[in-house]
Order: sequence, then structure tokens, then C-alpha cells
Amino acid sequence: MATTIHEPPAVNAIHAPELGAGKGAWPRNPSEGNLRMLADHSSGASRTGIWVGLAAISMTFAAFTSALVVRQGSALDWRHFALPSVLYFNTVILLASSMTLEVSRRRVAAFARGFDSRRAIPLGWLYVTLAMGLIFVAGQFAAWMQLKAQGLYLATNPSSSFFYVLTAMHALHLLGGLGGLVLVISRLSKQIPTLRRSTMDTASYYWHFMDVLWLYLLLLLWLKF
Amino acid sequence: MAKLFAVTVILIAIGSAIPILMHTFVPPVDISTHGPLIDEQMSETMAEAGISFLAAQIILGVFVWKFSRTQGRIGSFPGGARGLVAAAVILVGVEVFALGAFGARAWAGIYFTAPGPNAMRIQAQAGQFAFYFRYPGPDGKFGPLHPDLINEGTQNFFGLDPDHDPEAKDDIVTAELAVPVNREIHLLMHAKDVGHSFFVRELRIQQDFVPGLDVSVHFTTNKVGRYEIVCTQLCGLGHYNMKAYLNVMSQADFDAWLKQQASQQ
Amino acid sequence: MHDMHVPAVHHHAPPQGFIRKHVFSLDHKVIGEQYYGLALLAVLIGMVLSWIMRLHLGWPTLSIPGLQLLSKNGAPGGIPTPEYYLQLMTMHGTFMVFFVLTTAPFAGFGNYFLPIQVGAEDMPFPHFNMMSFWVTFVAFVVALAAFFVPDGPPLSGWTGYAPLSALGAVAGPGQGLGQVLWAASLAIFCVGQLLGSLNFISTTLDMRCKGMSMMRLPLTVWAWFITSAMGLTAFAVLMPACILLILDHVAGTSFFVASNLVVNDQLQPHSGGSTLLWQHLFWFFGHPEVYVAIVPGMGVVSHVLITNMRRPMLSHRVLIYSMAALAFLSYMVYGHHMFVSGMNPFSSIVFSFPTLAITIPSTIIVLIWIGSLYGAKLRINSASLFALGFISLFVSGGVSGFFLAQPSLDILLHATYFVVGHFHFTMAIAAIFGIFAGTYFWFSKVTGRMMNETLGKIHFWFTFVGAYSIFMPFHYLGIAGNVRRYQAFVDDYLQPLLGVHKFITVAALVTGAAQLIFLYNLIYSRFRGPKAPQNPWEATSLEWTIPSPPPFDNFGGKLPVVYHDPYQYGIEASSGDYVMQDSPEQVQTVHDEK
Amino acid sequence: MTIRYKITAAFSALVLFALGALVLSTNVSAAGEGKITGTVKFTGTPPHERPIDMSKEPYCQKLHASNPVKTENVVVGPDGSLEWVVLYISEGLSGSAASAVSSEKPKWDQKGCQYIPHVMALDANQHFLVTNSDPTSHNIHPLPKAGGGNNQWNKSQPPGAPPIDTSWPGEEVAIQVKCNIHPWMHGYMAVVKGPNAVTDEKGAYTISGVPPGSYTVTAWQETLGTQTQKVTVAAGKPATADFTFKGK
Repeated sequence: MATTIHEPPAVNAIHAPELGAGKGAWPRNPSEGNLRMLADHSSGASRTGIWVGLAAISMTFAAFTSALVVRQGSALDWRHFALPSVLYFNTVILLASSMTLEVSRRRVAAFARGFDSRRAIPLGWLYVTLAMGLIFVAGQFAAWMQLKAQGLYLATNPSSSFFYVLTAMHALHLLGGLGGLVLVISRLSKQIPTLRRSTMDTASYYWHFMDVLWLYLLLLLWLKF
Repeated sequence: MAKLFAVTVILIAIGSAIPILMHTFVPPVDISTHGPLIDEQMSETMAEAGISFLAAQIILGVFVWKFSRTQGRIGSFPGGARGLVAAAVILVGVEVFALGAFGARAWAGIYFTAPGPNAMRIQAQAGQFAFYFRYPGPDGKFGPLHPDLINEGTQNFFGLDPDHDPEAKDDIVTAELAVPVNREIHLLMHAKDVGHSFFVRELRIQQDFVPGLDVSVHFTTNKVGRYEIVCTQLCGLGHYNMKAYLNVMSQADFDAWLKQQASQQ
Repeated sequence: MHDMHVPAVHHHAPPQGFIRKHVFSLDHKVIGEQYYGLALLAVLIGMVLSWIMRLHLGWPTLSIPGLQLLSKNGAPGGIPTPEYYLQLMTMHGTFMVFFVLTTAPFAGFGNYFLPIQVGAEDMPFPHFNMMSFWVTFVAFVVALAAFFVPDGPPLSGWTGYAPLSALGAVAGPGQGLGQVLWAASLAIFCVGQLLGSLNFISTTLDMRCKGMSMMRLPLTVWAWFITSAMGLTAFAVLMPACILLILDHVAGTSFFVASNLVVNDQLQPHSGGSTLLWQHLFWFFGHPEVYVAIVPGMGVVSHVLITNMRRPMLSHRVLIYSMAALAFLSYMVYGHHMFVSGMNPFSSIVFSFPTLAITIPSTIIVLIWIGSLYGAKLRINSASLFALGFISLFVSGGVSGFFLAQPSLDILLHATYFVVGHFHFTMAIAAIFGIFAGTYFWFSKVTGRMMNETLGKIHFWFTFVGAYSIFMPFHYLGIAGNVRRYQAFVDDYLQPLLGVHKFITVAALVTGAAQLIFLYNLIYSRFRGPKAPQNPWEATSLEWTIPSPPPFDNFGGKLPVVYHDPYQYGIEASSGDYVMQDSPEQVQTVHDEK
Repeated sequence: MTIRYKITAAFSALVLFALGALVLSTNVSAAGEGKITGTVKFTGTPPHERPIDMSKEPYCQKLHASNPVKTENVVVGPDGSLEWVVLYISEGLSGSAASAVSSEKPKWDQKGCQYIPHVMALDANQHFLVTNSDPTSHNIHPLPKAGGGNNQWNKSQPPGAPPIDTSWPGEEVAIQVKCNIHPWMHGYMAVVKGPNAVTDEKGAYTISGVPPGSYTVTAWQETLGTQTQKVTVAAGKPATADFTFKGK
């Protein structure tokens, strides 16, 4: 048994899943980096982690929502305005990106199971998803420009304040999702791919959640503006 | 050491109870008609909280004294966890809900009643760091407020415009809150800048001034005297010195006072 | 004995070099120590701030030597100005609540011991964990920076009520840049705690070793788990509130600032904001935060007490359910901070009942603790003394909750020293007793050396008697009508109470000075203390099955297998009156009493 | 050695002489012969000055119990003289007379919950002392306009605290000063370029140290606004400029 704090652990290269003691298993990356070795034991911890993280994000937006409702009711100064039309285009793009990501995820799974040996296909779909994500962010920026052109700034009216805050917070969270996609792409495109199934899954859950969150925000904006 | 702990805990518990039992520290005498309910609620809560406090500390001390031992077998509390949970739920539950219900009654007596039709309306304004009060004058109407006209240098604390608003002409602005005794007062509370609070210990009234939201309280006093109004909502550097006086007067004194104040406007 | 251990492969390599080992470490134990160190730094600052405040309250005209060097504007000639007092008060609250009471018992001990106690090599997301600490550290630096901006830190209290906190520099010294830094610090802090909570929850749910069912988790793990669930929700609400507050400052929005406000005869350019919105958002965070501070202490105290009572609690499950009930109810009671705020008076009644109801799980917890003492074989040492002190203080703080839960009594007691006494007993001093109990208990595991017991006991007596001497009189002052957050008592009514304030100040200085004993003990024992055996307290949980200090991957390249409930004491086993959780030995086990 | 000593001495003397001449010459031109004097009157009905209720601060209330303080927005003497009017030269100053900064350090005292004086005129960058003679804390909160070169500040001065020594870098007529703890307390600091004066209770003033020349004198009153007059100051002969403010 190790006695000092910095002694390296005795690495035992066996990582048969059944030794992982059920729920306590840690996803082991095969040292040889063979993606097919990953098979299907994605990590419980990262799945829990992502759900917990999404719960926290939901809570944050719930707080913003209640702030919006209270603020709208606190004074008679809420100015209604037409949502910039580019938002609907953005919505379509974001929904489409979720689909391309899902295609990619299936392809990665197929690749991992050995049904398909072409890595280029899932990678291609991932790039498409990434591009659509960037288009969405650019589209949101265009929406802000559109509002600015109408003379609606952050401090013009509580409605515009909330519009900017909500869309900016969503875009900020979406950028995190883009970071996740970049990580997935880089791991998958390595000569010996090091992508873990759980990473792929987590990144796509997060991305889909951003999608759902956006639909929710759009509904909220549509109802309140 | 265990015995020392036991003795210390028990001594602290009893020592803490002494100033309460001796009434060394008590709220000042109540001058309001709604206050007796609160005072009664206070002493009942004090009794229940005090008994719980003493019992828990003394039992803790006794058990520590008795069971800090190395010999003997591990025993278990008669009744076990189930008994304790039942005791907690039943005894404490009943106790606190009874307190809650009676307390709610006292609260409802103040807040769920509307001021009577003859209640005297006075406006109170809180600002950094003083209270000012406004009486509607003979016309019984308050002139409208113009926040842009507020100028403390010229003593226009409310932003009145008597030159243009006839209702504002006879409004009387004062730095102290004088009220006739045994008369219901309807206090309209207005915050000028940030959050403040209106607290008169003797009146058993504490209510925040909320910027952007005018709230009101109503009360009737029953003792002539001069009492402190203090601010209890942190409002800035002068918070500690934000105060005014509540002057409860006989009707005759009040009339004279109001006349004198009106002459100084 | 440990032949059944499962081999483990650590998911990040052992650190190389000083920076990776001690600064940007991925090791949950190092991160735990970092959190503890941060809390120690913050508590020292917070305590010095409280001394200055206490000295000023007791002797308002006293020139405090050297204070003018600290802040020339804030204390000309060494006498704190009214704004400086409030600024110190704000920062005292902010440092204590966020950087001491949240970091030490929860993030500090939790990071160190939660993975070990569940039988894991580390947290599942070590990078998040490292970020969690460093983000928190940045938050601390940002808060500290408020002292060094021209107008100093904000004066609006740790609750930062809008619109005072949202109007900007016109509202008072420190309300400009200082307040923005304060809000930014809190928002950053929230991010750090969210990352931490994420790790805590995932570790508890997914990293348990073989045999470690949820009910076999020690009470500490349960407390941290429940706390992280609360923290996750609470901090996720504070962060948006802080973002909106910052926008009101820097972008001219009107989330919290109402129309027609006039400050210094100048009409403010905001309109329509809601004053109560801030209070709702803040207290939705703020009340669970109280439990974030105290529940980990409950876990630690239970753990320490059981070990020293040589018997399990009367009911493991009931304690867990009660802590969970506290967490759940804590979201439904926040309105009791706002009884006199101008909120709908009907809501006050609605909030009053869950607040009173929260007494029930609290009482159950206390009764289980006290009831479990019955028939125990209590060992008195520094750790168990602090744990017993915790119970006493928690009871004292708890009974004052009876008063404050009732809107009708809140009329008299709101914003008085009664409230200050109440929350200092419960969330502050009791939580700090939890930290002390944990420190005396686990010190040997972390450092491999024992703390000095004699010094520990002297420290206990000063702190215990001191805490009562300081905070019990607060209640009396409150009953007599002494309003809080006043830098001096200028009104005639409060003059007679000045003597009590002087007494409290002396008690605070003595008690504070006694903490130097602890500090000395901590530092001296770290380097010179006698070598500790692996399991000095004859405890059963997994942290005592490994060497002190634990190896980098906790269990030496293996994962433990658990065979027993966490607290098998008071039995007959080969090792004595207890059996370790990972011992395969068959014993007559103690069952939860039904 | 001796020669060097002599040279040094001679050089030092020269430098001292030059310096002395420089100092004296500026003094001569600034504190020189010229003066502008006059009185300021008020006609019409003066606005009602309300008595100030200081019951919030018992010390101050007791201090003024027999003679309550009134607002000081328009302080008119029995003969119609107007107190607290600032007079300064708004046009015509040049050179050292305009840039000279008075070395005098006036006192701005807080006494009996009032500012003594109520109005103070200062040169830009002229230092002044803020003192507190009351046994209670005051906060000094000057409110200069944004963008005028002066920054708003807000500091408390507890009883017994040392005086605050500060100055205003930018010209501004006039900066309102408030005490938030005692909201009735207000006063003005007029920050101007060159010589200046404030009328006394007789409405009289003297701007001294004006070099001969033609000038525009401006009179400023806190609620009645400004008036200007052109005057010519001859060497050794004070110029006179009387002002009259009209009430409503």
C-alpha cells in the first residue's frame, strides 16, 4: 500500500467493465486508444454530472424568468416590441444543428461498434453542427443589431433589458456547448481517437438542452413581448 | 472534563435565563391598542422557548455527565428514535403551530384590518437620513408630489408645488410626527430614495418603506408622550442617526401644534 | 484483510512539480486543503473586522491605534467613520458567510473526505474541481479588491438590498465601484460553488465503491450531498440576481430601481424597477445558504459524536431524512426575512408556517443527538467537546427561531440584535464549532500528526464560554429594542445599553484572542506534532482504513469493498468494540432502531 | 577655496535676490493696489425663510432653542442688504492675476448643524479645511456637476476627527454641499479664477488684489441667479460695483 501522498498509483492495466463494481465504475480509456474498445460502458458519473449541471442552468433561467415576471408586473412601463425576425431563422438553424449532431452521434456509435469504419462521416456532421452553432450565435448578434437599429438598447426599456440579458446568457451557455463540440472533434480527429462515448453523449445532451432552452426562451419572449 | 462540561452548560443555561426571568431587558411599555396581543404572544413564546431551551441544555448536561464512562454496556434511550420523533412531532409540532396560529391572529389584527373611515391620514416620507411628515391641511387633501422639485436646501422635502397645486397650498410639512391620542392614524408611507423602515418600539409597529411602492399602516395610540421613531432598514452611512419623534398629544395640544406648524410653512 | 479490494486505475496521473501538486492540483485532497486555507485567511480578516466594529460600538470615540494607516479616509485619526463601520460590517458578513461558512465545512472538508468516505479515488471531474477552487479564489480576490478602490467596499450589508445597492455612488461611499466588485465577486463565487456541487453530487451517486449503498454512507457524506443539492439551486439563483444588479449599475437598466427616486436632490434616471424583486431573489438564495452553512456541520458533528460515543445514532435514517427535510423546507421559508418588507401581509402568514415547521426536523435532529448520548460511553476530547458545544449552541440559536418565525413578534424583533444573536448562534458560531470539531478530528488524517489535546481543550473552553458571553447578550439587547447595523447609539433610548455593548466587546476580544491558541496548535502540530497512528479514534469509516496522510489516489491503486453500515460501534469484534466498514469480518451488527 | 567660497556666496545671493524679486513682483501685481468694492441689495418681498426643525439632532436643537435657525436661501438684512452673494471677475483677468492661487486656507466649519460660512468663494486649487465643531458626525457631500473637472465626494467627519484638507481643481459656480445625516444643512462653494469675495451681513464686499484694467464682475446668488457689471480699476483707486437683485 502506498504510504506517501505523491507516490504514483499502482496502475493495473486490466479494465474489464465487470470489475468496475457497478455504479462506482470509472470509464477507462483504453491505453492503446482504440475507440472500438470503448464499447458501451459510458460513465454514470458524467451522465449524472450533465443532468446536475443542466438542472443548475435551468434554475438560473427559472430565476431570470421569475425576475422577468415580477419586473413586468411591478410597473406599467413594459414596452412590447416585435421580436427581430432573424430569431426564427436562428431557431430553425439551432433545431437543425441538434439533428445533425444526433446523426453524428449515431455514426460515432456505429463506428465504435465496428459497423462502419469511416471516421470522416461523423466528423463531417460534427463540423456542420459546429458551423450551425456559430451561425446561430452570429444570428443572435444580428438580432441585437436589428434591435439597436430600432433604438432599443439594453437600458431602453425593461423588455429590451430582459431580451438582451436572456439572449446573451443563452449565447454564453451555448458557447460552452461549442467548446464541447470542439473538444469532441479534436478527440475524434486524432490519429488514434481518444473520444469517450461519455464525452460525446455529454456534449450532445448539453447541446440538445441548449436547443430546448432556446425554444423555452423564444416562447417566453413571444408571450411577453 | 465531562462533568465540567455538564456543569458549564447547565450554569450557562440558567445564567442565560436569569435576565429574562428578572425582566432586566424588556421592550418599553406599549402605547398602542393593538400591542397587548403582541406582548401576550411575546411572553407565551418566551415561556415555551425558555422551557425548551432549559430542558434541552440541562438534559444535554446530565447525559454528558452520566454517560462519559468507559465501563458498562452500551444502552439505548427508552423509547428509542421512534419515541423521540413522536415527541418532536407531537409536542413541538403542536407547540409551534399553536404559537403560529395565535401569532397569525395578532398579525391579522394589525394587517388584515382596514383603517376606519375617520382615521386621520398623515403621510410619512423617509429619505437619507431623516423622516418628514405631511398633514393634508384643512382641505383634507394631499397635494401631488413632484420629485424633480425636491430641494432639501429650501426645505421642500416632498417636492410640493404650492404655486400651481391648490391642494398643496395648505399641506403642512413637519419633522416630527404629532398625533392626537386615542385617534386612529392612517400612516401613508413613501420612500424618497432607498429602502427605510419605520419602527417605534412603544407603538409595536415596524414597517419598511419600499421605494416605488407606497404602503400604509394604521394604529391608535393610548398614551401621551414623546417616543423615538428609528429607521431599521440599512439605508446608508447616516442610518444610525436616522430618527424622528412620535409626539402623542391631547387633542387640544395637537390642534395648537398643528396651527403653529401651519404658520411656519 | 484488504485482499478483496478492487484494483483501480486513477484517471489522472500523479502530479509532478510544485505547481501541479500544490497550486493547480487536480487532487481533491489538495483542493480541500486549499479551501480550508482560504477559509482560514478569510476568517482572520473577518474576525479583525469584527474587532474594529466591536471596539467602536463599545467605545465610540476611541481612536483605534493604527487604523488610520489601514484607511485614511475611513478612519481619520483612528476613529471609524459611520460609512467605514458599515463597510467593515458588509465585508465581515460577506467574508464570513461566503468565504468561511460555505467554504470550510462544505467545500473544504467535503472535498477532502467525501471521495474517501464513499471509497473513490477522486471526484469524477477533477478539472472542474480545480476550477471550482480557483474560481472561488478569484471571487475572494475581487471581494478583497473592494477595499482598495477609492471609495472602499460597499456599505449596504451582506444582503445588499436594492435600491441602495443599485443606485451607484450617489447612494453613499462604496456604492459605486465597491458595490459592483462585491456583486461580481458573488456571481463568480456562485460559479465556483456550482462546479463544486456538481462534483459532490456525481461523486456520491456514481463513485461509491462496491458494497457502499446509499444507506451505508456516513452522515458526513449525506450532509455534504444534501448541502450540494441545496447549493446547486441556491447559487444558481444568486448569480442571475448579481448579474442584474451589476447591469443596473453599469448599464443603466432598471431591474431593481423604482421610478422617481430622489437622492441628494437629484432625480435618478431609473424607472419602474422592483425593490422587492432583489429581496425575493436574494432570500431565495439566502435562506438555503443558512443551511448550506449549518448542515455540513451537522454531518461532521454526528460523525465525531458517534465515534466518541462508541455507538451509532439512535436512528441513522431519521437523521438523514431530517436533514433532507431541512433542505427541502429551507426553500419555502425564505419569506420570513421579509415579514415587514412591504410584502403582502398574507404572504407573511404563508411563510410563517413552514418556518415554524422547520423547527420539527431541527428538533428531531437535536433529540436524536441528545437521546443517543443516553447509554453511550462518551469519550471527551477536543473534537467531541466541540461537537457537544455545537449541540448546545444550535439549541440556543434554534429557540430564538420560535420568535422570529412569527410575523407578529418580528414587528418587535426584526432588525434588532436579537436577529444578530440568532443567526450568529446557528449559522455562524455553531457552524464554526463544526469546523473546529472536524479539524481536531481529522487533523491527523490530513497531516499524519496529532494536534495537542491540552491546547485544544483550553481553546474549547475559551471559545465556548466566549461564544455565549458574546451572543447571548445580543438577544437581550434585541428584546430591549436595540436596532442592528448602527455604528453608534446616538438616541437616548439606547444609551443605557452601552454597558452591555462594552461587555460584549471585551468578550469578543478575549474569545478572538483565544483563537490564536488554535492557530498555534494548527501550525505547530502540522510540523512538530507527534506522529499519528492510522486510526487514532478507533473509527470505522473508510478514511481511517488508509494511511495518514492518504496516498495520492486514496486507496493505493485499489478500490475498497464495503461490508458494513458506517457506524458499527458498541459490538464485539476482533478489533475491539467496533468494526471497520471495509472489514469482511462477520459480526453481530447494530441495526437501526425502528 | 576662498575664491570658490566667494563665488558661491555671490551666486547664492543672486539667486536669492532673483527669487525674492520674483515673489515680490507677483505679490505686487496680485495683491496690488486695485480693489473692487460695493454692496448688494435686494428689492421686493424676500421669500419666506422657514425655521428649521432640528429635533432629529437634540444637541443642535438645544443650541438653537431660543433662536431657531432659518433657511439661508435669500438672507436679506433690514435695510435690504443681501448676504451670501459671491462676486468674482468673470472677464478681463489675464496673466498672473488670473492664475494666482490664494495661499490662504479658509475654514468650512460645521457648527450647530449649520455650515459656517454658508457660502464660500475659492480659487481653483486653493486649499481649504473642513472642520467639525459638533459632538456629532457630519458627512460632507459636495455635489459638483459631472464633467466640470471636479469629482463628487462624500466623507463623514466624526467628532474629534482631524480637519479635511482639500481643494477643487476645476472652476465651478457653485458647488452645492450637503450633509445627508442632517438634510437641512446645505451650503455652496464657488470655485473661480482670480480674486473674489462674498457679501457680508451688510451686503458689502471687497475684491482686493485686482491689477488695474477693465473687467466684468459677476455676482452670483444661489436662488436669484447671476448679474454682471463692467468696471474699470485704476491704480490706487478702488472701483465700485453695486448690484441689486429683484425678488418676485
